Amino acid sequence: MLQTREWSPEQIEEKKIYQEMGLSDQEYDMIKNILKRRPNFTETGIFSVMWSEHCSYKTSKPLLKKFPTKAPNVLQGPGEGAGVIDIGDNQAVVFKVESHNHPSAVEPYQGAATGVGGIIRDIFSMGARPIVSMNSLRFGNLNNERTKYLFTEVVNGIAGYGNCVGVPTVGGEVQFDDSYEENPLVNAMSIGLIHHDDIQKGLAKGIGNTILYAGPPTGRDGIHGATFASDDLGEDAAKDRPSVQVGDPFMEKLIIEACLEVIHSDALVGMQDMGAAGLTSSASEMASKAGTGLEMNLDQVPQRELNMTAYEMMLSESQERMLLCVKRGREQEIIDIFEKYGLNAVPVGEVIEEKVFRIKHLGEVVADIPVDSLADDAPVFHMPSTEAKYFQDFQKMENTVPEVADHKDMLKQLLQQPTIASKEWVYDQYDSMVQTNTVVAPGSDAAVIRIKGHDKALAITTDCNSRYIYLDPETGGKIAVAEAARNIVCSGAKPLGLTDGLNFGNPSNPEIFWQMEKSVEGMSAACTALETPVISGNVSLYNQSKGKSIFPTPVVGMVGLHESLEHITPSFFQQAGDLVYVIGEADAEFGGSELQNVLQGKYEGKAPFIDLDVEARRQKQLLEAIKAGVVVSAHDLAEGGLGVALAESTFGEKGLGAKVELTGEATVELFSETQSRFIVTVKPEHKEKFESTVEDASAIGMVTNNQTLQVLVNGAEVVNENVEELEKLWKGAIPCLLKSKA
Amino acid sequence: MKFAVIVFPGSNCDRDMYHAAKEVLGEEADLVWYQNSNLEDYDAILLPGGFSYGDYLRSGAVAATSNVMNQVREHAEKGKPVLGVCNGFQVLTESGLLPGALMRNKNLSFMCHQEELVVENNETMFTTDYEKGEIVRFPIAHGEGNYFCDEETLAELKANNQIVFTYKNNPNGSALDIAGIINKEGNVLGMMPHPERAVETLLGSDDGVRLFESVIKNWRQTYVTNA
Amino acid sequence: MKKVTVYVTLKAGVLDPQGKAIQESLNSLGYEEVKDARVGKVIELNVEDGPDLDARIKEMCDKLLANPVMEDYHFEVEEADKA
Amino acid sequence: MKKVTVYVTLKAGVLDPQGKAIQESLNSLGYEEVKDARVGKVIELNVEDGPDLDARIKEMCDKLLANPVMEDYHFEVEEADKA
Ligand SMILES: Nc1ncnc2c1ncn2[C@@H]1O[C@H](COP(=O)(O)OP(=O)(O)O)[C@@H](O)[C@H]1O
Ligand SMILES: [Mg+2]
Repeated sequence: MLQTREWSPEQIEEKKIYQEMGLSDQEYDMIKNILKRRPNFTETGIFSVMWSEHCSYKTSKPLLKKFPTKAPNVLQGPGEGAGVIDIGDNQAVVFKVESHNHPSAVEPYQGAATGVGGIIRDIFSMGARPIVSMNSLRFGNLNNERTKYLFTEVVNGIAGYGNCVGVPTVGGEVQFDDSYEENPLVNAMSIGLIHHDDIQKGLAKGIGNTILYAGPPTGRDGIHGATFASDDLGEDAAKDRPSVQVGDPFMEKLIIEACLEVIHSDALVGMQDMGAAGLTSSASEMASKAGTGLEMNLDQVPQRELNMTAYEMMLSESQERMLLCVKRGREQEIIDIFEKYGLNAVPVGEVIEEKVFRIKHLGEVVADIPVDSLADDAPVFHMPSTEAKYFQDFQKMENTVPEVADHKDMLKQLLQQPTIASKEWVYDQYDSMVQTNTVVAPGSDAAVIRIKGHDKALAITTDCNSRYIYLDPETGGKIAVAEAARNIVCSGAKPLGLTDGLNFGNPSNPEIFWQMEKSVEGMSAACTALETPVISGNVSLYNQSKGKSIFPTPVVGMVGLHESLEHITPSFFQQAGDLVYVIGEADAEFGGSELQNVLQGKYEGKAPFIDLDVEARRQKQLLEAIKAGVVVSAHDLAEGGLGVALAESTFGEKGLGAKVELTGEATVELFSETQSRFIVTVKPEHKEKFESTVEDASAIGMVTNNQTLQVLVNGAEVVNENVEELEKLWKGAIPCLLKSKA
Repeated sequence: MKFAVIVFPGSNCDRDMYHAAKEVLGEEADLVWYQNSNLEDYDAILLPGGFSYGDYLRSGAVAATSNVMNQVREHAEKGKPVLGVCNGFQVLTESGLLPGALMRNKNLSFMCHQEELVVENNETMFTTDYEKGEIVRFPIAHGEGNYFCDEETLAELKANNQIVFTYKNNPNGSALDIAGIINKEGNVLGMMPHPERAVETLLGSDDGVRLFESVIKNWRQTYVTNA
Repeated sequence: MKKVTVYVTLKAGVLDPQGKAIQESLNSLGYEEVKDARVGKVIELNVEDGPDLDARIKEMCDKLLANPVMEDYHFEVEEADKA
Repeated sequence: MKKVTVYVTLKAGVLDPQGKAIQESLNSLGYEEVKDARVGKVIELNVEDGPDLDARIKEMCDKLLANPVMEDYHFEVEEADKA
């Protein structure tokens, strides 16, 4: 257990106290070199959090450089609180994803809640009004009692916080696999809307300017949360418990409104939220980015608890706090705005020329550190990478067709797999409509949000099939980006760019680092092919428990633009008589498929193949057809293949069905997870126009009004099921699993 | 007609209400911060949804004690329209302007989706544009919408025709499927479903438009035509 | 300084879905002996002593801390130090 | 039958936004004497008596009624009739 007693600089070295804070011997020596003396207790703490993976990206930085980050419409790439992309009319979208995995494993409600709060702060600290929240979740098998608890509480936490702050949660994804049993993933994404002129940066510029602390007082919350997030989640995670931070969404709502008022004052120079590593990271980063230094007096910092030490104040992760740089002499204007909302804002320091981070407390200098050594100049490590042994074995396996006795029974079984089943139980708990912009609510491929006052809308999705990435990180990485773009395109929007949440195991394991490297390479290739730059992201490592790593899970959060509201396209069938097309053909590809999971209870073999040129071409042609007004509905094929996608397309309140005739091998046709495929419906009168626009489309049947899904393969009927029955199984699966007792 | 949308700390449907009144209905509207406000110039008061004071203690409880509610009470006593939606309804019951209380949903979860409502009383100033018995679709989004009151009050609500909207498929356990009630005088309406979220077909329903139009028409008839 | 503990409970007859959920969970965890559960709030206040303390606390409860439509309350006052 | 009253309160140092809102609201209603408020839960159980009653209640608290990460608890047992 971490000692909060203050060791002397000598003791810190002798007893290697720095190791308990997460610093290696090598890093400690680097610190001594930088300071030209031994660091004291507070300084050691400051270095330990700033040099944690969470803040410094010390092992992932070399990989992040591989992402394409530039495009003419990118106004702000990685490096600020969030990335910014132009959407015309002097408007832009601001977005980023952030993980809160380890806090959620320990206290799922507060972990998830504060994850949502944290990422929303990143968005409004850029000056943008948060307009949408999304999330990407991973849990173990839903038969497990602990998993049920984690799942229920994480969803509660997201709802509890998100609903209260008044930002609609319009979508996300949930996947269930054993590898996440003790280490759930909770990635939250926030999207904001901004006018170009309002874009703020987290800069502490202008020598003599004042640093203001705004928000609730500092308590001993989450101390060492940042290094905690960069450590193995050991058996004894429980002892870290008292460090759990508690979120106050009501406070956040007030801070949002106050900050969005503050950005219109020209007394404001820069603003940043206090996220991981609290006051330490926000203050040192604001100075480092601006090329200045910063001096703070902790006696001025509002404190919730008695006798807090400098170490505690610098490392506290109390939530809902902001740091502002304000023109000297004009502090009161800003303070008044916060006061209107009943919030405290107090001067705690000033910008100095000397590029140091100097902290005073009770009349003494308690930290004096060259500021760049905490931020830009933090050490970077190039980790060894080795192709995973399991991957070599999987690559030697042949693609075979599994034995399926009864296709209609298998379809029913697949529809009830929690990863495929309806997530209504989850999203019904989220206020998905507040702000009255939600055109397509959760439950479709991508959510769609209109922009008031303009003939345009945004499409948003999060995706990542980590099973493929586990089997083949490079191919899986390509698929993750491609799948996100497919969802955007199906909704009728053009993909603009993405944010990534890289969730992996322990990077000092060369096979894990190889997974990271390959998946980033795969993602980068897909970003280039699909013209979707990476504008922000987050890295979460050491996701493992009992020595077993999670599936590599680089979550993709993508945003697209509908150039007209007319382009918004539903994912469900709309009308009887419409022609059903499938774009792309199926091959026998079952590695990492849901069918493999059902039949074998494990994932092995090759991931589905993906050709990025084919992917790009099909997406482009489909979007062209949508814009030409000849597509009624579009849905991408994902887990469970064509069979599941067809069933899903018939669901909804319209009382429709479909009759489809396929040729080939029934199991392959119905359940293979071959990539780059779509189901599209088209009015008969648009048949020719559609077929001439989309090269790889084949007509497979028709939408009917008999509430029956009928599938023939080579003339023989393999499925003939009542749609309502199927929908009931699909909708009931998760509530049923949650109710059942182990 | 001039609407005041009261903004409490933590209100979050205030802009939606404003958008409905101002941009969709084309009437005058202001967002009025709960402090130092003067409601005298307004014709109707809208109490929006959200989580005033974080819904801490009980939803609506803290907002109900704020000074602006005294002005709302005075406004109501003059017979002018007051509409409380979701958290606004909770504020109205907590402040005693409407009877009963809103408890946690029966299944203990927040829920957000479209619900079908039955218009039980189309003779209020908020509902004259609807047919009696008509089914309308409004979104709900609440964790505490389970209407409760004692038997006596319930009997009174029925006797006075104060139940304005009921749920067709009661989602939250409300007594008598109640989704919205009005005061005896007929000018203070509280409802859990969100009419302001149902004013554009693009977003799924425009059944809420007629609620606002009813108020506007009835107000014009009383104060403009007769003036 | 006084420590005031206010107990706010649902009136008899008012349904308590949360209590019921707790009872069911306990039963299903094997605690079959639990026949009923009701959930209430306990609000601990630190209050500066003064005249009419009890009367003022009662006012606070009536005005804010409890909702008479569905809740009952009672409170205890003790020396803060004793806590 | 026993009546068991379980008191669940937030651990010292854990932020209590609800308590803070209550304190501020009481202050602004004129009850300036209220210096602090913290909110907890009280759970009343009707439990059939049996051996190890205390130990079983403790188990229930650890497993379900209190969240050991953030909350402390204590409980009292009395005859149900006395209640
Ligand atoms: N995987 C990634 N891909 C691209 N950019 C990233 C990635 N991870 C982090 N970044 C960028 O690095 C910067 C710092 O991120 P981070 O430290 O997570 O922000 P914060 O301080 O707000 O938590 C951000 O601009 C973020 O977008
Ligand atoms: Mg940030």
